[in-house]
Amino acid sequence: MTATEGSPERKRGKDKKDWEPRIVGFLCKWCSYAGADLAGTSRLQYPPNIRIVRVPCSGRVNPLFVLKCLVNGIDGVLVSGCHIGDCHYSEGNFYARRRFVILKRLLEYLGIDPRRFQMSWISASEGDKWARVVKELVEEIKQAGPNTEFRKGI
Amino acid sequence: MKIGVFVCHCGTNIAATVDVERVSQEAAKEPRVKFSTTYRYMCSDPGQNLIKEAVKKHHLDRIVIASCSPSLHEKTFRKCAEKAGVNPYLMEMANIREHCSWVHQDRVEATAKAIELIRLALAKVSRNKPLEYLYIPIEKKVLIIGGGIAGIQSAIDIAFANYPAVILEREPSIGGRMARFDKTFPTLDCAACILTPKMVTVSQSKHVTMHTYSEIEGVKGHVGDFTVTIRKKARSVDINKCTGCGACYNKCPVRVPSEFDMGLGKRTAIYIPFPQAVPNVPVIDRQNCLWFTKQKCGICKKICPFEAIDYDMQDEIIEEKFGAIIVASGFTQFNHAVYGEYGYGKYKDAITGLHFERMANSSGPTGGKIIRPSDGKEARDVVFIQCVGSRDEQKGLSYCSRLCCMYTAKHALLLKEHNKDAQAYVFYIDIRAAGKNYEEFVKKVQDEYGAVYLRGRVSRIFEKSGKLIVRGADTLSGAQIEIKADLVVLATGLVAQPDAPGLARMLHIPYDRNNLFTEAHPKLAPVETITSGVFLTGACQSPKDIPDTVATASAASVKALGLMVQDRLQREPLVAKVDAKTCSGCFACIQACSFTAIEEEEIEDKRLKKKRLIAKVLEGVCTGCGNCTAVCRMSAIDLEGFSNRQIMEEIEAL
Amino acid sequence: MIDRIKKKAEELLRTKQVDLIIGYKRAPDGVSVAPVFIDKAEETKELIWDTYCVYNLSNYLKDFRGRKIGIIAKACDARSIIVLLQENQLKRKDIFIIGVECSGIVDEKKLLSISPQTSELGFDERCRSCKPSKPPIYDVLIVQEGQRPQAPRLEKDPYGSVRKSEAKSISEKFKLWQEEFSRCIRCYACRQICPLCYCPRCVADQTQPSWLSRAHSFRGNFTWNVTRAMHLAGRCIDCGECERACPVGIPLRDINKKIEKDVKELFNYEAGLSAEQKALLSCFDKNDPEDFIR
Amino acid sequence: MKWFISHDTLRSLFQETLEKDCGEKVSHCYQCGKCSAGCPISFQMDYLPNQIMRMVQLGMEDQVLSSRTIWLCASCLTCTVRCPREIDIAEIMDYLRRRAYKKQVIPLEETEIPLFNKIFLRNIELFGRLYEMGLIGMFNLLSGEFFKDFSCAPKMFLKRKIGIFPHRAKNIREIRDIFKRSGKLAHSKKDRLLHPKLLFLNLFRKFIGKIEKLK
Amino acid sequence: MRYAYFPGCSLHSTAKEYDLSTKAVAGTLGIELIEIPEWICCGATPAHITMHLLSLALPVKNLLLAKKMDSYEVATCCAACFNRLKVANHFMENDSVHRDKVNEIIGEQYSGEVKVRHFLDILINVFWLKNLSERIIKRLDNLKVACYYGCLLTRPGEVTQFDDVEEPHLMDDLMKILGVEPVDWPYKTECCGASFSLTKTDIVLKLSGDILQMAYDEGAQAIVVACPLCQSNLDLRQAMINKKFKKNFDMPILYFTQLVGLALGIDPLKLGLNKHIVNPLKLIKSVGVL
Repeated sequence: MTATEGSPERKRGKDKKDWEPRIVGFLCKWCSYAGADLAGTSRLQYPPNIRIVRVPCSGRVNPLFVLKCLVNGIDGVLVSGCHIGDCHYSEGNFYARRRFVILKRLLEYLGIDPRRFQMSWISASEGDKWARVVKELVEEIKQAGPNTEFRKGI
Repeated sequence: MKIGVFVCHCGTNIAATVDVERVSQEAAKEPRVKFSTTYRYMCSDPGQNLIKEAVKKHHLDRIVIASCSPSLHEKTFRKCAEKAGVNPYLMEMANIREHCSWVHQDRVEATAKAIELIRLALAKVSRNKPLEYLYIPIEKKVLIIGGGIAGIQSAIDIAFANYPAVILEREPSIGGRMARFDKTFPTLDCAACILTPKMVTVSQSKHVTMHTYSEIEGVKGHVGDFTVTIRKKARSVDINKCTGCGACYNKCPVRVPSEFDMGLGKRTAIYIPFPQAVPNVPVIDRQNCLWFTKQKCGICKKICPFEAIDYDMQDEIIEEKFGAIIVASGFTQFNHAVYGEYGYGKYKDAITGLHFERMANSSGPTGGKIIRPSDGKEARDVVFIQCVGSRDEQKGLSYCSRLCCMYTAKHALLLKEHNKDAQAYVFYIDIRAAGKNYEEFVKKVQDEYGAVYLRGRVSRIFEKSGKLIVRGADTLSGAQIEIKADLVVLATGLVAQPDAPGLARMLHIPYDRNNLFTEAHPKLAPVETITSGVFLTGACQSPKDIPDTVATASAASVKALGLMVQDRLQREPLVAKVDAKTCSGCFACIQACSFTAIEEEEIEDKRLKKKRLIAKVLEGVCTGCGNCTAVCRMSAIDLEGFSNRQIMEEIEAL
Repeated sequence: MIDRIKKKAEELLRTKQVDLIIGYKRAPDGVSVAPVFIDKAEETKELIWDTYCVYNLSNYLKDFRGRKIGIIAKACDARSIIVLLQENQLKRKDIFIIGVECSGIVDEKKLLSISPQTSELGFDERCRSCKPSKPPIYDVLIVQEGQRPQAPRLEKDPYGSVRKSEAKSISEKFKLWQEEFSRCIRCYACRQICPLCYCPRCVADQTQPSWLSRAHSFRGNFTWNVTRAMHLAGRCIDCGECERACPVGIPLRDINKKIEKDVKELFNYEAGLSAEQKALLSCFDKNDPEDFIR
Repeated sequence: MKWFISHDTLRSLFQETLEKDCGEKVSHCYQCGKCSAGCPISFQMDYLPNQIMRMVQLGMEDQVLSSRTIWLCASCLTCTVRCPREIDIAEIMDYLRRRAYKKQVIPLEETEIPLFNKIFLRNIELFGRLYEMGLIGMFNLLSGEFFKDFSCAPKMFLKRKIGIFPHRAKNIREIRDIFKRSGKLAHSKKDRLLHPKLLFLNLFRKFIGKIEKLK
Repeated sequence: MRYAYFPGCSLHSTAKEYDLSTKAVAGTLGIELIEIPEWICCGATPAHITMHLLSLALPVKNLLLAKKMDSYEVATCCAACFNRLKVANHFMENDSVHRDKVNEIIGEQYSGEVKVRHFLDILINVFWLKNLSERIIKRLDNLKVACYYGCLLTRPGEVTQFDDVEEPHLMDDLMKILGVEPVDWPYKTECCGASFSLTKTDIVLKLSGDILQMAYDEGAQAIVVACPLCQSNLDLRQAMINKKFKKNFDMPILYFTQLVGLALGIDPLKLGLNKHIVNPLKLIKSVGVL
């Protein structure tokens, strides 16, 4: 599989009617991933639209990952880490916070719907917050509509 | 590449919502998948055996296990892979339980999602690299920072296991705060009687080295191999020659307030802080010594029979290697001078608990008499105010200092024992006496020693006609109270040492907003820190009484000894790695590394045919957070196990 | 002014304080300017200095690493030298900075219509939002003598145009940039000319993993331009070389300015003012904004 | 037993409403009693300030609003500056008084203070600046203590400390507008300024007092 | 040095001598105090007890009047007015919800731009003590006073930003410069019962009596105040206190401005020293100023 193979058309619903948003979450393994685990253990229900990429820390997430997701036609990207002060590596989320506020504003400046890239702090004990954030995210992305901006190479 | 996919039913936990058979069939259709199957409990022995046999039979070289969260069973399946002859890092898990079957109800949706999750894991595993465990040699020596009861207990425990321990203490003697106490609650045994034997044990142990009157200057390295720079301050007395005969301080003409006695007594310029000091070697206080201030006197040098006095002694900087570090740096008292309503600390007869301890001590500056420092008269009406600085967000600390209730009760008791006519009034908010025999102790003080307990915080203290007027309230009766007191004892809270943040930064351990060091986990790892090889004990982590301090000291020692007994340390190889060819040497990574795990390295650039600097990861120090990889513009630094290729492959598979 | 520059350059070479001088010379067309590399004292005669000296010469410094270089630097160029020092790409002792006081340079594209002497319209757009005329770092400063040329009128708000664009709707913004980026031919001139793009292997050229598609599709072009901008966050000193070099005229400075504005407003951080300051993304403040985080 | 607190009281939204309206966190109070210990007026109060905080926490709106304490608070801020939980207790007392006005629950014993406040404000609404003679006269008249402080009066006149005539503000119209609009924004009706119920209560109490004295 | 002067209602009636002495001192020192034209009452305690918005609107109205004058700083002497003006300013500066509402009431835009200072603060921190000491003609040696700040001058600290909350010392510093010996006493910020003067006279008598007693016990010959309400409670009610508690206090209650005026050599009558109920002239004579 190379870059070109992963074209956005591949797994997209043909019709806008049965379109379901595809969302990627980059979750730090100490807090947010564990929070999502807790949502599971607590049997909290949320829509199945999110796929999780497990990373050691929100500080690990390279802005290029987010960019790649968006140009590949992913409808929404979430980066989630520990709350400030809770980072397992003590400071990783501070760096992420700074990095992604710049990216978020730049993307908006270039005409990418701000709903498509979001961030959250979810701790290992916030299973309910995880379920809520996914629900809200899916709802918001549904309103934003499918990410077709990059579909055709103009 | 031959990948095997193993889908777990987890009883009905997964199978009830996810059609595991279909998942397995779909997985088998993916490229590179050579084998796919399901089993009821993949983590069970038969389940693991199934994996091993499949690996053997189908010559699998990579494994994907679709089951529960990796937080739960990643280690299990890594080991299983290893036993099956596959590199443990060529195994990836798809979390189809916590992230799928448990959070969805629609069988079709959940099954489809499970298939995708496996596809994601397949994408990642296809880019995994076989990794080898890292091994770090261990320096068999433990550094203990702080020579109070916590440090002393740690040293004794480590020496008992025949490993060398080094105590670093900035005061001239070990003993710490406990050496100043009179009696200890709730048993009332005298602090000196139980502490001195321990101090002697330490001083006589062949395994313990003491650097007293010394400060820590810097820490480099990582678990197993810390290099610590220590400043041994000039004591002006040769520790090897001195026998502790005391001739020098008996003849010294200078008198200054004694720090050990909280300024209630006097000491000489060449002094030992207290009679039981260990080492029993005096130190010259150069700020006050006539020789150093006026180049006069010199009596101590003349009189010393062993020629131990050395006015020219300089600070000495030494470097030592350690395998582990125990932080026992203790606490200090809250400074009540911020309380304007209590007189900004200017009333002589409003003292702190530690002052009271020194006064109550029969070998202390007042010979065990509880007096008013202002006029030396015996105190009859003594008001104790609890929570000074504690539980006060406006002027002090948000937390409860935990011991003040108990030591105040003890003081109320001691007061009565020292002076039958005296009366104790204790202003409290809540009595927190959760400890073995603590509640009984407080009740005893109230019932048998007649201490009057008043529930309310004091609003104001002021001086009038030589007495201190204390205005408080008893909220239980709804009354305002005014007491004309001879003496007020403020139960000041426990706070972190003022230089705690500096020490924390040196050791790369986090600290909270109160400057208390943060443990790795508040419940399950209370003496560990996130920096491996650095352990916490005593009040530097949170306010603790003596039993708790001793318990954490022994706990920290066991953790340190756990490292000492190993030949070498196995670590997960999930650390950052630099590609020399791609690195430009901008060192954005060094700046962004919270653990100083990256350093500069000079290499010979073959293409440019000259030497240049690039980044190098210290594998022993790297914690694998991956922050460096995201700040590297050229992606020259990558994280094993969560590499750029792995993550990008996952994104492409979505 | 030029005489003093020449004299200093000559002296530096003659006394062997530097091995090489990087400066400007008149291009064969007799009007525009070209960079020149001089290692003989007598050749310093060639040097010139006027408002046509648009190039940021610090781009060449990395090619001469390890040698002692004298360089002629305007305020903006000097700031890129600071960033290079900050990022350990240069050693301070290896370079001798001949700072020149500058009151704006011309925009080559406007040159054809209006002469800079007659109207400020000839000045480069970016000079209108540049405050310092003096470089923040130099070893010797050559000041302007006598009648100074009319400095370009300063914009009150250096980010006025950014603010204007920000106010547009999402779809307007997308359409605008879609058109701009679709012209990109991925020639990477912006990268080659940028003094701060010195990576031995650019992510755009890496294949394992393949960070961005090399085809000049909109997807690839978008990724490249965002990547380039993000990699300049907190580093770009607005020398404008990228936009000048772009053969298809994408307003790259506008993107750089947007980030520069955000960085200044959010973190009070400005690039290229001190070699001691930490890289923007390699440090943080406990009070960084996080109202965008759930 | 003084009170019986029911489940309904505990579930009432008194504390929430108070915290929302005046922005002070009563829930922060941990009952240390420092406010009561320092309060200069507590010797006259029926409940100590800390008890009022507790009663708010428990939702005892009726008891709090009809307490004398809230009227006796002199707004000296001693409690506020010393509260370890950073609660502005004086502001809460203000709020409670305003709420009591709105609900017209004023304890029988403490009618003078609200009466005085109303007369004071009315006085300013009329003249722009305080007209002491008017204030004292009106207050004595309406509170039923006609000759209060008469002993001071001659001295005051002699020293020319009290003027006989009020100040006449030129911008009186603006001032009245301010009063009108403040009242409108605070949703309090203007006629409440001198509520007949208040007057009646006060005079009634004075009357009872006189009778008891005669006995 | 030019200020918009907000005297407040008391200074125009019960505390005339405070107004007189302030103007006399300011005049002598060259501090220009221009009375805000058509100022209105700040609303005092009754306003904030009754209607929160009104209690902000009234001071804001005055601040707006001051803003329209040239000078941007307001000087006031009454501690209660000072407190209300400061509180209103604090709200207008930091609380957008209240700011909008109050601006709606006033019909103008204001956001806390006018600075408010107490005359004591101006004398000490703007004019500087050192400059003052050079202007002193008669030192008031042999006088021992208790400096009484009252409750509203310093509280709450973050709003008034004036001196220490628990142990203020500015007035004491000022007294020392004049040669007066301030006693170190604990009741500097104790409450005198101020707003209850008419309504709860019993409370006022008790609180003010305690203050007089404490000052007397600590050896003060007079109490120096910076608040007209404190003055009237301690001065006007002194006879009643004596009667009720069977005391015979004869404690003059002076404004700090009066003592400063005396030291500057201003005629005692111009300072309104004849206007007190408890006659201070005897004491003043005894220290040799008259």
